[in-house]
Amino acid sequence: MNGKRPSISVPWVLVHLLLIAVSIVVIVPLLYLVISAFKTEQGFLEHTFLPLGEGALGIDWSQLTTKQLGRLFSSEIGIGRALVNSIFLSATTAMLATFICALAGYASAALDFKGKRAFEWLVLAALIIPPPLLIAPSYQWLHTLGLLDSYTGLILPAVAPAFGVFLFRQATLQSVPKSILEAARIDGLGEFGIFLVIALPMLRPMVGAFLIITFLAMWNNFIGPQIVLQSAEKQPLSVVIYQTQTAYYSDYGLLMAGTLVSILPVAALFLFLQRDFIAGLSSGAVKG
Amino acid sequence: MFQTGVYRNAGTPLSMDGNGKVGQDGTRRSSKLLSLPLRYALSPGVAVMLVLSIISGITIALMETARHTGELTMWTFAKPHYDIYVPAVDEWNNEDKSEVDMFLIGRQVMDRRMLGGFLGEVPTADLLEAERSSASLTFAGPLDAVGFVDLTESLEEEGLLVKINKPSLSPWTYEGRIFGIPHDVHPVMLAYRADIIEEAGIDMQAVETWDDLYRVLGPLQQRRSKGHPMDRYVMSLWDSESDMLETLLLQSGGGAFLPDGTLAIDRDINVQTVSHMVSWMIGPDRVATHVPEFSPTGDQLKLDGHALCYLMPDWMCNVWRHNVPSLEGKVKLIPMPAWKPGGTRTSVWGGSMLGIAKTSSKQDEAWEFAKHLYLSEELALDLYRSGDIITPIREHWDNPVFAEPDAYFGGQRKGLMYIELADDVPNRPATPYFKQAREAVQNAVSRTKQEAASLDLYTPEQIEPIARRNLELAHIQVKTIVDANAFLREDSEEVSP
Amino acid sequence: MTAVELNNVWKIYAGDVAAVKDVNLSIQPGEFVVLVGPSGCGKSTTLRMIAGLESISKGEISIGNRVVNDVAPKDRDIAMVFQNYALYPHMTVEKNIAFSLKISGMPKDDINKRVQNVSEVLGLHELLKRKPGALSGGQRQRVALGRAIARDPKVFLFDEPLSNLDAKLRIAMRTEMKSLHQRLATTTVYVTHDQEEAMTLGSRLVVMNAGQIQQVGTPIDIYNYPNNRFVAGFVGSPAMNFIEGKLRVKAGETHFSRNGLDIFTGSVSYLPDTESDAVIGVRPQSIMLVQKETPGAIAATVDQVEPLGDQMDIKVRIHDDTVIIARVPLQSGVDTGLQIHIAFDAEKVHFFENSKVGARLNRRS
Amino acid sequence: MTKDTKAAPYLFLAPFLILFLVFTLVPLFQSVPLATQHTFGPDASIDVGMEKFSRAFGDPRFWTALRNTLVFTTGSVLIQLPVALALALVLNRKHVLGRGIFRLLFFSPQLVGLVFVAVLAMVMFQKQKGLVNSILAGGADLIRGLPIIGGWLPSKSDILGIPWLETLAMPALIITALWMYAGFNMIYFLAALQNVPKELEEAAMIDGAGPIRRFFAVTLPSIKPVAIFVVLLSVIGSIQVFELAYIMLPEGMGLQDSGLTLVTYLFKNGFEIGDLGYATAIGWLIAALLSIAAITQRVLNRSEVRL
Repeated sequence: MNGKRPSISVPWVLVHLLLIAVSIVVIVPLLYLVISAFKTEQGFLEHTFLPLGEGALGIDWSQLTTKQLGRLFSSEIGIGRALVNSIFLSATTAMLATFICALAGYASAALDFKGKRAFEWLVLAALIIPPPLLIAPSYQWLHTLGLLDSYTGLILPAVAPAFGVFLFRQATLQSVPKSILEAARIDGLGEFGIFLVIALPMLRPMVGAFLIITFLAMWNNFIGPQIVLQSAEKQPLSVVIYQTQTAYYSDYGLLMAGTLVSILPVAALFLFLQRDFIAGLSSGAVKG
Repeated sequence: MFQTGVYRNAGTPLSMDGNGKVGQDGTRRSSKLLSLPLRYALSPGVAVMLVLSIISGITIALMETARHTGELTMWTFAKPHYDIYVPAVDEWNNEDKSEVDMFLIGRQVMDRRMLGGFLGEVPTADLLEAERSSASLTFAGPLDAVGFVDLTESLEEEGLLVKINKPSLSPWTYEGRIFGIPHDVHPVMLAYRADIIEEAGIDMQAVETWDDLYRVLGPLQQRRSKGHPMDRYVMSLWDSESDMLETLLLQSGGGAFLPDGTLAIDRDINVQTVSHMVSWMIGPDRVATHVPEFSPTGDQLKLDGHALCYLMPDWMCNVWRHNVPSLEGKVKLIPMPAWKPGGTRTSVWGGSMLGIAKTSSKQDEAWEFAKHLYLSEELALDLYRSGDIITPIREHWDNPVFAEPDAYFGGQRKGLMYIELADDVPNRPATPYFKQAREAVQNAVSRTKQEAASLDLYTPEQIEPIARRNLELAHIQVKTIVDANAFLREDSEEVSP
Repeated sequence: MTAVELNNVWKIYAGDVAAVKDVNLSIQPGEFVVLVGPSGCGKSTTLRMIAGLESISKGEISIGNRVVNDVAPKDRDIAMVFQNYALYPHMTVEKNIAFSLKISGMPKDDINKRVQNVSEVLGLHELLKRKPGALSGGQRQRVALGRAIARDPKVFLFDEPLSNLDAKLRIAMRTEMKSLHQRLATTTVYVTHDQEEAMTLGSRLVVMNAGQIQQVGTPIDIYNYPNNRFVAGFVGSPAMNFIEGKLRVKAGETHFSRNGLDIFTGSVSYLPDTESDAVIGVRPQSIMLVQKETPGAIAATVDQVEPLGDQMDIKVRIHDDTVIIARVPLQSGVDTGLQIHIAFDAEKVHFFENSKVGARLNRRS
Repeated sequence: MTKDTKAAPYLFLAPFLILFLVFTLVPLFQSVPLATQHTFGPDASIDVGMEKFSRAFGDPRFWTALRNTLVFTTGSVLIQLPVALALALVLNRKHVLGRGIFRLLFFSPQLVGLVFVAVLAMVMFQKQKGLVNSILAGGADLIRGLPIIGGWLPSKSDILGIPWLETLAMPALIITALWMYAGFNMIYFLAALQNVPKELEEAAMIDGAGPIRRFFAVTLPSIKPVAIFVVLLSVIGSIQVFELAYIMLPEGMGLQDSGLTLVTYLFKNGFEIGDLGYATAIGWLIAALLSIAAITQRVLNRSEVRL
């Protein structure tokens, strides 16, 4: 607060009531998810929301259980391995994609070379290729390359998104003055050193945003692992949760517990990188 | 004249010629990248990703090496099956034969992965327990593209063909070749809430046809209060439950395909059956309601007695036993009411097979295990005891276990009752279009129901023209797909990609 | 030995646009040379070619008698200060200064000593642990300077280093840079568009226009004897007045008239006999207020008066509405609308050809 | 300029270019011949010419999928974006308490991720015991006693039995997408609103324009480029809706194909039946649809948006 007291008026109250109402609509499903994750199959049926009964705050806490969470990690469902798979796929993809796109985006904005215009056109043209068109031919092509059922087949196609190059190109134009690069050149850095030590730190908001964007994209990638991966133990959370849904259809408590486990790491990561993310997203949108 | 006054006291060795300055000769260049202050490149985000990637990568590598891999892998799609097989698999593994790893995989996922494996030549399991709709998918290409090993000869050589209940083989027999060992017979009976019905003094043994059923039980339909719809109906049947629709169509002698596999959605018997079914589901005097299967909601409705009668294939007994245990003793079975007096009193719902993947490198071991799992008497009994499923191997049917009274079903000798119906189970041809046809029929029923309801047409006779039109549309729709399959055209010629 | 030498240097961009045309320049060790000219004249490009940031299309550049055409910037033994300072925003002041030393693999202790020395010289001690974002413009400028000094280069290159500062600070920094140069005596090439800055700083000026060198010389030299009309107009403030007219020189007697009116009559040294179209150039400072009777007096009407402390600039109109600016003492009592008379200081008039180049006519001694 | 400086840009572009060539351009070029084949998996194929396209045009399910997709797109854009803009406008006001918290909160559904939102929605939209119907029924009970409206309300068991996932798939999908994306799009609008020059608003205020006038005369034109960008993103994203429908609805499409979308249909044909040719043909038709959307926005916005 900057010391200025907000003037409390009728519209002011209405606006806050509206915001609180929207917040409730947003929160209730999330709460529902969390509560359901601690319910048994039977408990889920008996209580729509929290199990009311005797106990603190009028809630029968004894009806809630961590049994479902335990089951998830047992060998029966093996969500532990899926969690590790998801982390590996997402973190690796995010890092590689950010590095590759930053490198190319930076080069196309800050360096002079023959074919620069052609490259810019290529990137713009690539932006309009619709992903659904590539699903079937990519599958066939990965089969030809022998990359089906491998992490490589899932990661490599995901680490060179044209829009990433575009974003980093814009960010470089916007926040990396040429003279700093020249100063670094005179200071004795090689071109790659300049990129790593000078340009990347200056692109930090976009790096943070793009890491999150690509991390989330892989974490929530469903169609990719569905068609590329085959072995049960290689599957990431998205597929394993879906698989749980189709195999344990009636156990909603279990399903919600799995969903909870799947979204917590992402939420933690996001909160950690939140500032960068919003900054990067905003700059991308406004300059887009 | 070239002064470096500032540094007079710095003690820095500075040469004057400009070429030999510290670090500017090529010799140091190779180590230059490493001497860079790389921490500037490591923003928190990058550092976190790096750490996550490395740790998870190492964990995966460790898990991979530590992972116990059996010699044979098997996929199944149904939780109950999985639970039944666990002890059997453990026992088999303990006996130091080939080791088996079993995985439970959801049906949709399994469909995708099975097909992906067969077509993309990536590994699937050695053994796949496939449901009908899944197995049918593999028949859509040329015969030699079917991903399952052709078991016809093996079954014949070992004299198994004669031992297996005939109708159980039909869904896995494509172009005369058998691609899987049947798991079951899956006859269907009618389960009813004995507690409610008997209390009302009604004798279900008197029910022979569907019309009888509704006439006898109709008075038990209930309304909680005026102006509200009823909360008790005679029958659990709904257009969203495609399996129920198919079960009833097959019972009436209809179905989407003729025995030779020809598509015949629009035949008369289907039109009549659909008209009747729809008439049960709509109107002020409707007798059917929706109690979804495999759903907690549905289970609650079963407890509430929302519907009095349910189609009950043998395996479903087990689902009830586990999901609605409190109904023990309150449910009883009779053969399904017939469509006409003297008509068939059973049908078939579901069915799976155990197939061996062509990509398997251990087909012989797989065959041994498959026989053990599916054909041994021991397993057959386990299948019944813990899964309520009747084995398709006729010679085991004499076992006294099938004659044991079942407390859940009011002490009825349920096993014998199902076995008695096994011969009457309808044949179902194997076809690649099973899924599409089932969806099309369901949509036709659903549309018929909607249109009839909106026109206030409630009797089978009134509904018939609507049903016919919708079934004809469904027929054309699936026919288009059949015709689009270039592999099955006479003049088709394969090209390599 | 020369510190920097440019031989027939060209910069030609794609599409045959020549930004720098055939530049020849030789800079002696310890010199403070200022490249000055309007924006787009090629001065920055020239500097950047010396730095190695632009490739050289034609010609040769040597630094310390070594041809550096194909030498990477870092190996040219130069340091450069940029207009926007180009400090690394993610490094502290200390790290910024030490960066190039670190890259070159200098031992840590030596680096620290140098940073200490530099910060002592420039008074940066308080700022060492801060990041550039937390500094004022002047402080950043100082850090940029420090970074360049720390490298102890053979040549300093400055690319308009003061133009982002406010006027007061700019003048203060000028003095500081001058004294710094006197202490370090390092060869310096300095680019600016501000002629005043150029005059105060440079031991030698290189005036450029349209990619070409117009004149090289000491500030005094250039001020007093501009080579051509461009240099004359560019150097000095307020700008020199130019009046086109007819010039007749005969037997040491110079006569310049415009539209029938005598503008200047007198004797101008080193002006060859001629009779041609020409341009007379007079600095406002060389115009005197005179009495009507004074020989060579021109009648003029005062249009505008701009007081500047003890002096004032006046804008006057002569008979054919030609406008002339003059700088006169404040006490002269001139005011708008008054009729006055002016005359040009014969020693300080310049004559140029009335041509595109406008070469100087009155040769210097 | 030395040799390694000249090579550097190409070395920097190389990783991207190589991966882009191998994993985007090659499949893109392969999609042309593939659309003219009937296949059973990646290995077995037969040339059928343009048959797959003619089949799509005569395929009622394709048209159903197209219609559903367009309904979803329209519903998403027309409902979601105004909500997002409204939230942004409210949160952009200086005197609102806890702006940061509200912003994070409204954004939070995005973190759950599509797949997991779909699973959650599947559970919430269940008949009888699902949270949505329970709340609706509870709400109906509360106002049942009111005159006039109370009498028109459907019965409790009817409300509990609303078949969201079976035949009301489209409303269910649109509601779920609203919940998930409104906060996300709000961030774009907020960023745009923060860039609206304060002086413009103040000038309009001095000119005596009321809040509504100010919004249409000053705010909306100022954020128009971003608004058009967001609309385009939403349209493109909605046309490609897949995971939400596929995971949420029974059999991935609900009853009577009520929730069958174009990409679901593509996926089912390609990977549940094995006809990659038909899948690719549908892919091309989706591409055509997307380019129509892109061209429309270009025409609408000739001068403002530079990519």
